[in-house]
Amino acid sequence: MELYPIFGWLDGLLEKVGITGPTADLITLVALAAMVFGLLSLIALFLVWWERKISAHIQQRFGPMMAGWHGVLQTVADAVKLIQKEDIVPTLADRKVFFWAPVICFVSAFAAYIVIPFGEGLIVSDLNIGILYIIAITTFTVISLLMAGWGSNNKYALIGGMRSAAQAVSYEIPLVLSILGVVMVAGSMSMVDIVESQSGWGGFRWNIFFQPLGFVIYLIAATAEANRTPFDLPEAEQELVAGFNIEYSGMKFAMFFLAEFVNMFTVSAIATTVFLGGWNGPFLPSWIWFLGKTLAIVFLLMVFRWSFPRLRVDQLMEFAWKVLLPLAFLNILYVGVFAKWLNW
Amino acid sequence: MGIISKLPVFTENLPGGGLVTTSLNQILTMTQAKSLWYLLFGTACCAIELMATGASRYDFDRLGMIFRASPRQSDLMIVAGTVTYKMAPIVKRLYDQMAEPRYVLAMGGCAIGGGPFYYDSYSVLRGIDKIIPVDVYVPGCPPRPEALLQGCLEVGKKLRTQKLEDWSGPKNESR
Amino acid sequence: MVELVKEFASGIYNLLLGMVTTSKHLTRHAITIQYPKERWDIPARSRGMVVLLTDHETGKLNCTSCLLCEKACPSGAIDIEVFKDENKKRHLQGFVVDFHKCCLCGLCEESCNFAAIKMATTYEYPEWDKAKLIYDKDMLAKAGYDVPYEKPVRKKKASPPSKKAASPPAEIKANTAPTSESAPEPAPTPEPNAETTPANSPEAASPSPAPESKEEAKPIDTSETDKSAPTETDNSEDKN
Amino acid sequence: MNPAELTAYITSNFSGQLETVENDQAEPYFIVPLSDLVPFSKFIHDDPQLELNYLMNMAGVDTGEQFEVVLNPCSLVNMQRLFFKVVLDRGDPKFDTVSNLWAAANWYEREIWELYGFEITGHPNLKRFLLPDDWDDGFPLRKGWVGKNVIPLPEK
Amino acid sequence: MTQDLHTEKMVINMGPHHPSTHGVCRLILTLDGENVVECEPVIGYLHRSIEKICENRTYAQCIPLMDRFEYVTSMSCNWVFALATEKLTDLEIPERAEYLRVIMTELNRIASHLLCIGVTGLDLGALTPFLYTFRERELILDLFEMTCGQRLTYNYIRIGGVSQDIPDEFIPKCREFLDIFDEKVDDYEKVLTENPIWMARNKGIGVISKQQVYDFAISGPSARASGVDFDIRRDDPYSVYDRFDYTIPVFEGGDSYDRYRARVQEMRESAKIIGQALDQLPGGDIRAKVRAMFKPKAGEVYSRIENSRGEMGIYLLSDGGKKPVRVRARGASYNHLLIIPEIIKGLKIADLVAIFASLDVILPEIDR
Repeated sequence: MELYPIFGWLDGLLEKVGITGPTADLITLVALAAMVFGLLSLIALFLVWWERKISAHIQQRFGPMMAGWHGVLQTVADAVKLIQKEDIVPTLADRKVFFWAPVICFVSAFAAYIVIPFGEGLIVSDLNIGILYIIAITTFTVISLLMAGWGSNNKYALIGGMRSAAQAVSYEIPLVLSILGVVMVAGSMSMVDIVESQSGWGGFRWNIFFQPLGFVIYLIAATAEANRTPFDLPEAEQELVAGFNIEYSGMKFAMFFLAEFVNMFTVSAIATTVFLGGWNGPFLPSWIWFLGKTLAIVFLLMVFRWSFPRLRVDQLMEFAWKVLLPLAFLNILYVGVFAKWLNW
Repeated sequence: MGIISKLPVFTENLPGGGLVTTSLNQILTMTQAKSLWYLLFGTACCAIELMATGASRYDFDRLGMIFRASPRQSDLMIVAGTVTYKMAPIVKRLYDQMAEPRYVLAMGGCAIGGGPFYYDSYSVLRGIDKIIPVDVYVPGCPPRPEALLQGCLEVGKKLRTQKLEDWSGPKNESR
Repeated sequence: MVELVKEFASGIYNLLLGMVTTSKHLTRHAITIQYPKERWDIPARSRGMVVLLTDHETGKLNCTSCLLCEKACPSGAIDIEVFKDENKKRHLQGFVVDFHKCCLCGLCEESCNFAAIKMATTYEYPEWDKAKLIYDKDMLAKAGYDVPYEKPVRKKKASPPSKKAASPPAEIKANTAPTSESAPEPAPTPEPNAETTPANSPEAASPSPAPESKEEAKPIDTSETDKSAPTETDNSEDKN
Repeated sequence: MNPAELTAYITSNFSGQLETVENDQAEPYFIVPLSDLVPFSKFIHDDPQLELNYLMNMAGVDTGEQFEVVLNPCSLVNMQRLFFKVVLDRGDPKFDTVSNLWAAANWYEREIWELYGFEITGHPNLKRFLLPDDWDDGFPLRKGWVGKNVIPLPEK
Repeated sequence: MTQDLHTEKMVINMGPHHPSTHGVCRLILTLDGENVVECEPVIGYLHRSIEKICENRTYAQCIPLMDRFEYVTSMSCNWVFALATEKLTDLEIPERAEYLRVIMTELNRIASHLLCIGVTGLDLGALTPFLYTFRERELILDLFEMTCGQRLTYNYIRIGGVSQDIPDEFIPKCREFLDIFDEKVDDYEKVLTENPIWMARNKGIGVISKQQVYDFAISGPSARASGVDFDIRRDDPYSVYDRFDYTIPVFEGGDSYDRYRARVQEMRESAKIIGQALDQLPGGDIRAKVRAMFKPKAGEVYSRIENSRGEMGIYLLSDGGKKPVRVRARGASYNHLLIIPEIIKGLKIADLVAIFASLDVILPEIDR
C-alpha cells in the first residue's frame, strides 16, 4: 500500500504515542475511512442543497432560505429530522431484505471512493483494477434497489425495483464500453494511471478531446446509472408514487437519499478521472481542478434533470440497446484504429 | 420514532443532563420545524392553491418544505379540500401510514368543517378532525397561498412547544 | 437515412434549446415573495375574512340586524341573534360567523345595505383550535375595527348618534317579500331621500355594483353627508 | 334546418307518437313515450338528415310529481340540437338503455341508476361509482329523500 | 416449454391518493408487466352532492357552489349557470357585462390551459415547465383578484351581468400580461414541444378516433385534436363571441401530442380574443336589473358553453320558484375519463399518465 502524505502524518502521530505494527495500520485505515466518509457526507449534503438551489433558480424562485445563510443548513436539518422520524417496517414486508437494502445501497455508494483520486496523491488505495472495481461496486446499488422493491411488499415498489434492475443492466454495457476506449489508450485500469496518461500539454491532454463520442455515451449512461431524470424511472414520482423507496421512512430513507447524491458525485468523479483529465490542470492545486471539474459535470446533470421530461421504460431500453450500444462499439472501433495509427 | 427519542432518557441521568436535554430538544424540534416535508395530497380546490404555493411566487421550498408523494416520508399532511365519506377511510389510512412525528394541517373550510357543503350534503365529511387529529386549521375557501405559508409556520411554532419525551408514537397496527 | 440524420440532428438541437432556455432562467431574478419578510400588496377587493364594521363616532356596530346577510349566505355560516325590545326595536344580540362553513363568496357584503358587514383583506388567521374559528360579535368587530369603508350613499346622516335612525327603508322589505316575517321593522319612519330613492328601487337593492367602487365612492360620500361624515372618513384613514 | 323545420321533419318521419312541447328555446322539444325511447333514439342517431351522434347530456329528473329522463343529443355534423324526454312510471321507474347508441350514455345512465334508482334494462355495467360502496341510504336525488347524514339548511 | 412461461397479471390500485390522478380518482389497473390490460375508473371520492345542495339554494346562492363544481375554470361555471337562468328569463344583459364575461372567461381558459400544460409536464417528469406556467398563471390570478377579490372561486359572473366593474388598473395590467404572454408561451414550447423525449412520450399515445369523439361525446381541445372541427363558441354561439376574429386550431392526429398542441394554440388564440375584447370594451352598465330574490320562469333548459376542457353544460329545471328544481352539471371530463379505458389498452402505465394529463381530466367536474 502506497503511503501518501496523510498516511505518513498519521503514522508519525501514532508512532509518537507508541503504537506500531498492525494496530497502527488498522487505526490509520479506520481514521481514513472516517475521513472519506465525512468528506463524502459533506459533499452529499452540499449537493442536495446545491441541487435545490439550482432547481430553484432555474425556476425563478429562491429555494431553501430559512435554515442558515440562504439555507445552507437545510440538508443538515433534513438529515437530523429524518433521523428522528419513526422507522416503519410494513407488517407484510420481508424484514431482512427490507432492512439490508438501504445499508447495501449506502455502503456501495461510499465504497467506490476508495479508488477515486481526489488530487495528486489524494487517493485511498490505487488498485490496479480501479475502474473495474468501481463498476463492480456501483452495481451493488441496483441489487439494493431490487431488494428494496421486493422487500417492501408494495406493488409500486416492486415495479420500481424491476425497472431499476432492467435499466442498470442495459446501461452498464455502454457505460463500460465507453470507458473501455480510455482504458485501451491508457493501457491500465488504475485510476492514477488513467489520470497520468492525460497529463501533459499544459494539463489539457484530456480524453474528451480525443473521444468526444465516448464522453457523451458515458454521460448518458451515467445519468441512467445514477437514476437521474430523464432516466429516473425507478422512482418516477408521477407513475410509481415514489418507486422503490415508497415504504421507507426515517433513516433508511435518508440512506437512499444520500446514496443517490453520492452516486451522482461518483459518476461525475469517474467522468472527470476518465475523460476530463482528473486532477490535471495548470496553476491551481490538483484537488481544486478535480473538484471543479466534477462539480461542473454534476451541474450538467442537474440542468438535465430540470430541463427534460422522463423517458418511458421501453423507450429507455430501446435507446440503450439500439442507439447507445452500437455507438459505443463504434467508439471502440474508432479508438482502436486511431490509437494504433496515431500511437497515442 | 427513531433512536433519538431514547436520547433524553439517557441524557437525563447525566450530570447537567437537564440542560442537555433542553437544548437537544430545542435543536431537534427546530430541525423538524425547518424541514416539514408535506404529503402531496389534495382533493379539491385547495389542492390548486397548494400547487400554487409550491410554485415560484410563494415557493414552499424556501421554508424547507418539499413534497413527498409517499406518506412514509412526509411529516406534514396538508388536507387540501373536501373530504367525502367515501374518501375518509383513505385519509385515515394515509395518516396512519405516516411516520411519527407527524402533523396535520386542515386547509380551507371544507377540511375544517365542511365549508359550503356543511348543510344539505349527503356525502361530505364535516371536518377532518372527526377522523384524524388536526394541528392547525387554516381558514379560507381556498386560503391564499400566504395564509397556507402562515399555517405551515404555525405548525412549526406548535411543534416547538412539544417535548421530546411526549413523542411516544402510537403503535398503530394498520400500517 | 437522410431523414434519420435530420431527425437526430433536430432532436439534439431541441434538447440543447431546452437546456439553454432553462439555463437562461438561472440568471434571471427570482419572482418569489419571501412571505413572512415581504408581503404582497393585497388588492382592496380581496376577500379574506368576514368582519363587522364599527362606526367610529358612536363606537357601535353598523349592523341593524336586518338579517339580510344571514339569508344571503349560501353556506349558512352566519348566525344572528336579535333581541326585540318593548318598542319592537331590534337590537343585535349575537353575531356569529362560522369560518368552518364560510366560503368567502361575498354575498353577505353585497346584501348589506348599511355597510355593516364586509369582506376584509385579512387572510392570516390560522388557529390551533377549531373552536376559535367560530367568530362571535366581539371578535368580528375587533377584526373589522380598522377596516376602511364608506357609508352607503343612501344613508341619512340626520341623526348621527342613533344608528337605528338609519333603519332599513321600506324597499328592503319589498325585496325580501317571500320572507317578510323576519324583515326588519322600521321603527322611525325612514326619511324620504331624493337622491337615494333610485338606488333603492327594488331591483337595484340586490347586490348592486355601485357601492363597490371603493375609492371613488368616498368623496361622494363626504360631499353628500353633512358634518359628521368627514370626521368619520378621517377616522378610518387615521387608523390605516 | 331551423328548429321549426327540424320539428316538422322529425314528427313527419318518425313513426311513433311524439308530443311536441312549445318553448322559447332554440331547439325542438319532444316528450317521447317510454316504449319509444330506443326506437326514437335510434332514428335520430342514424337518420342521415339528423345524425344526432353526440349526446351532450342525459339527466334523471324528479319534478316532485313524476320521474323523467332528459336527453340532449346534438349533431357534430350539422350542429343541430334536440331536447327530448321520457316520463317514467313512478311506481316502477324503468327504461331501456341507449348506451349502445351513444357510448357516452354509459356513465350518465349509471349515475341515474345510482342517484335516482331508476332501473335500466340492458345496461352493460351497473355498478356503484359515485356513492360509497357500502351505501344503503336510498336514492339521494329523489325529492323528499332525507338521508342519515344530511343536516338541512336552517330556514332563515 | 415457452408456452408454460407466462407472467402473472397484477392488479394495482392507482389512486385515490396518487400524484398524477389530478385529484382523487382511483383507477383499478390490471397489469401485465408494465402493460395495462384493463383499466376501470372508480370515481366519487369528491362527490360533494352539489346538485342536491343547489336544489335547496336560491339561484344567487347556487353560483358560489358552481365555483366549486369545477374550480379550475370557475368563471365558466359561473357563466354557464347564469346563462341557463338567463335563457329562462329573457334578461337583457348589458353589453359591457358580456365583454367582461368574455375577457374573464378567456383569461380563465388561459389559466386552465397553463395548469394543464404544466401538470402534463410534471407528470412526464419535466418539472420546470410547471413552474413557468404557474408563474404566468399567477399574473392572471392577480387580475382576477383585483377584479373580484378571489384567486380561485370567483363568484364573479352573476345572473344578469357581473358582480363588479373592473378596477382602473385592470386594463393596463391585462395588456401588459398579453404583451409578454406570447413570448412566455414560446418559452414553454422551447422546453417541450419539439423536445424529442416529449415527442416520444406523446406521439401516437392515446389516439382518439373521430368516431370515438362522437360516441363518447368528447369535446373541446381533445375533440379538435382528433380532427373534429367543433367549438361551441362558434357553432352554438352565445354572448358576443361572434364579434371576435380568432381561429380554432384543429389537428388530425388525435394523440396526446396533438391535444397538447391544440391547447398551446388555443392559449394564443384566447390571448387574441382578450386583446380584441379590450379594444372593443364598451361603457355602460355591468348588470341588468335583477331582483334580489331572482325567480326565472318555469321551464327547463340545457345551456352549454365552451370551457377549457370542452363542453360544460347545465341542465336547469325551474318551476318558477326561488329555488331550482333540478340542476345537472355536465363537465367535459366526465366523458374524457370514460374513454380512457378504451384507449389505454395495451399501453404502459407511463402512457396512462400522459393520456390522463393530456385529456386534462379534472375530478370535481366528474364527481360534482
